[in-house]
Amino acid sequence: MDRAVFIIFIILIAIPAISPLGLPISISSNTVEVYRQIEDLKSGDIAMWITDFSVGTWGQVGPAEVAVYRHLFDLIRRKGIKVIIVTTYSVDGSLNAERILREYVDTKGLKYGEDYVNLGWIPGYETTLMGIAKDFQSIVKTDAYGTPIDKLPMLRNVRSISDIALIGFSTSTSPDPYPRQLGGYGKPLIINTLIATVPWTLPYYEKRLITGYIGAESDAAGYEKLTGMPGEGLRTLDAQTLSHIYGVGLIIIGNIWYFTRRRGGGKG
Amino acid sequence: MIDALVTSIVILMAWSFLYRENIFYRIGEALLVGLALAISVKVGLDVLFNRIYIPIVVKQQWLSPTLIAVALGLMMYTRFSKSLWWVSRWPIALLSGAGLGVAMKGAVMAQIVRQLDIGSLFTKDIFTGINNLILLVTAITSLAYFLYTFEHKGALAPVAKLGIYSMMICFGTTLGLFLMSNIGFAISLIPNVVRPPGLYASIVAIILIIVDNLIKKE
Amino acid sequence: MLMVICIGLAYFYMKSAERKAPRYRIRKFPALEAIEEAVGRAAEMNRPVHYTTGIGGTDDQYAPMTLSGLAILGRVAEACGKAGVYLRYTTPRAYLVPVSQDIIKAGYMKSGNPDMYSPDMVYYVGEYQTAFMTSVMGYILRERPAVNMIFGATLWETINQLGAGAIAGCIQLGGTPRLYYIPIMICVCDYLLIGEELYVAGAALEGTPGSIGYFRGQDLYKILLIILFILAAVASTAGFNLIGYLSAW
Amino acid sequence: MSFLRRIEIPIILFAIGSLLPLIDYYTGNLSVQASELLSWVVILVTFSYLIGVVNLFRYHLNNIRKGRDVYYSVLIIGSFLFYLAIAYLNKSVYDWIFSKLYTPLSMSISSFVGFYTYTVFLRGARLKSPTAVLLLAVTIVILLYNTPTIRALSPQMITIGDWIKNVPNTGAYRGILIGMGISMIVLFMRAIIGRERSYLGGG
Repeated sequence: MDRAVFIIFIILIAIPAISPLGLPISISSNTVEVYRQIEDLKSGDIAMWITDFSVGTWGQVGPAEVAVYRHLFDLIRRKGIKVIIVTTYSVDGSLNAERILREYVDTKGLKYGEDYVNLGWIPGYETTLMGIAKDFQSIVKTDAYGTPIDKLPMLRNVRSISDIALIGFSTSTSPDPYPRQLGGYGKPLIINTLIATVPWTLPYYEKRLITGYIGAESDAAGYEKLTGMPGEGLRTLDAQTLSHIYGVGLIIIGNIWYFTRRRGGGKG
Repeated sequence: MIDALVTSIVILMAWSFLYRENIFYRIGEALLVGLALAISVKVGLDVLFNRIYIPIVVKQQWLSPTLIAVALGLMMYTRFSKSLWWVSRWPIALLSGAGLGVAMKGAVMAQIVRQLDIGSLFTKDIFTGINNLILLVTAITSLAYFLYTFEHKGALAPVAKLGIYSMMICFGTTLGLFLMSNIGFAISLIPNVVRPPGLYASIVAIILIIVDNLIKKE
Repeated sequence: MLMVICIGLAYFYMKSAERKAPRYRIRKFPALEAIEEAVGRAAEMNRPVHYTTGIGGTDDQYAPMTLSGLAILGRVAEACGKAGVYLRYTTPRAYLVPVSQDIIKAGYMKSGNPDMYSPDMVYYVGEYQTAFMTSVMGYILRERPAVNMIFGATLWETINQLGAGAIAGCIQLGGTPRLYYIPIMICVCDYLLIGEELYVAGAALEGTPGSIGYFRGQDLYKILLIILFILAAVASTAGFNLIGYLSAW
Repeated sequence: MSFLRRIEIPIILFAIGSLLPLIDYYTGNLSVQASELLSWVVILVTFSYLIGVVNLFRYHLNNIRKGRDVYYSVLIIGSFLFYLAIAYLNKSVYDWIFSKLYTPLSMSISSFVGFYTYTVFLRGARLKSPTAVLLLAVTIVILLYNTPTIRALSPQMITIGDWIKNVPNTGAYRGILIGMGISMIVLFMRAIIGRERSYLGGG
């Protein structure tokens, strides 16, 4: 019984991977909101992105993260913003960040240290977040490659959260520490997370401690459409559609199965 | 080429568990446990190196409070002694206490006070008011469901019942949202096994499953 | 500040409630009562019981959930000792190894069956979630335990472990305050503790007048908050932000 | 000596550990001590790894001695020792194993959540009672709401889904959250006065 369920599922998601179906999609309002906030950055603004999701959740958080990175790096070229990348939760996050920088983002022609900087993993999680908000220079000593930060021109004037124009973070665990430490400063605070974590962030979102959220591939695909840079998100959406309808079907089939078995005198 | 093949074989080894518990899955399981443990030990050694060895030995800060942490850490190993095992409880008690303290820190403000805040019930836009009312009712009833020392009868019975219904809406929503996040992994892995060279590995896997089925029938 | 006062008041109330505790009766928790029954089934089938507290440890914000999970583990070990059933506890947290070994040992001792206990009942799988998932899944389908229990701070490993349990046909008991995993438990568990019920499980298992006092105090606290909730709504209808005022105070 | 053995000492340590972060959070005093404590916790957790490793080794060496699942046990211990050695000897092999072996393995194990969610839908979804009907009805609506193509074709679905998500769902969620907050406070009080001491091994 379960095997059949699994096999049909594998076939369903394999079809779009072999040849895309091109089913229509829509862009959610929260994705547009996040896009606007990032797009509204002005020349010279510093955006900080905290990549904290674990390697195992790449499938869900990764596509949107790639889309946002691409957008940020595009803005460096178009508007001359500056980008700080950092990890606070576990070493996984910095591995993800390096992977995106290496494989997905076009950094050609950009100056490391002036246009963008990767600080790597600064252990400490919530303590680090608090340090970033209050005393940036004392918590950050070197970047990911061991260069002291006074050698990185763009970080020289970053003292606290007031010198940063926008903060975003991605997490696959609890979103609580981020609004706790970084919220309430009147800066945009954007979260990219698992879809299951989105309801958790909604109370913060209502209070505007978090100003925008994106989660999972549908938002990633919408984001890719907005930035005009197609990627993993759009590709997976067909598979999403098929598997959701399959889920609805299974609930119905499961119930029919259950009731016929019960009528037939089987155990409930 | 080799890399992609290795990746797809590894994926198929793990997914073979969907068919049944088998030797390939077992190998994958053992590898994963071994590798993950090695990674955590390496990360742990790095932490000890950065936080203890460098400040104390390299920078010569002999009187750093970190030494107390080291002492507490070493106390954990009294676990292996027959007469002093009880000392190992101390560091664990301190550690659990700190964890509970951290959890409590978030509990009161974020989980209680902030959640009490609610919008106006009568607004110009009538729907917002109604929505706020529904919000209030669902919140109160689901909280009332968790009253332990009052029996669910009399006036409380319908309230608790309504509480269950509102919680079911909450859980249904979560369950519905769940699928999207959960199938993501499988979807992101599937290209590895349906495109060459992974495709060849999948064909081998399918043949193995068919053979296994035939053997079992005989 | 306000909350500190409230906590203080609640504490004194609980102390006084302890004295008149026998008057109150606590609602029953089917999941806790089902433990003995499930372990009994395991004894009939001559199969082990699998228990886990999930990925959470006691050093982070999941501490309260894990503590409650460990409290239930004590009861489960006792029941297993009584029925002569092998208990296996899997944990991804190293410092929980000695703790859980002590708990299980104490449980088997209490039920008069200390010879059954072995340190191997606790299995550590490294700190990573996937390693934890895979070894529990493998264990469930290999050894086919009769009962699978998850009480504690669980992340997605819950789905995998309960899913494997459902396929293996285990009796499943679960409980977590982690909301995202409660629906899954509703669907595949035979008995469960919803949300905060896990936190109070320790007190419920104790069952002394003192612990009943805690329940009473907790309930009155809740009623107070319900009233505050309604007041806040009324106040905000009248254009006054009561909660903002209180939390600034 | 017997004085040191008393159960009160760990309980006091526990209480100090739990009160420090709280005092820091509410009053702003002792923040240096509190953050020092949290960095100790990291060190303590790291020290504890060895206990876990010893446990794992003893378990598998026992297995090997008894001849039970020998290959499996050898593989776990072997891959652990090999990879730990590689971590310090050859960085590029370490990285290769991490990205080509460990990551896909760990992702495919994680992908079981998708497969098992379907198992849950098939096995668990039973219209046994009115509550179950409501649960499943909401589940189906939200599933359709989340289907990319349906979102694009029918905007009404988005309105309904958003309403459920933002109004009754948030309400019930808040109720549960508040209840959990209260229970946590109660658990906290039980713990610092030493009634709840499962962390001591049930002592």
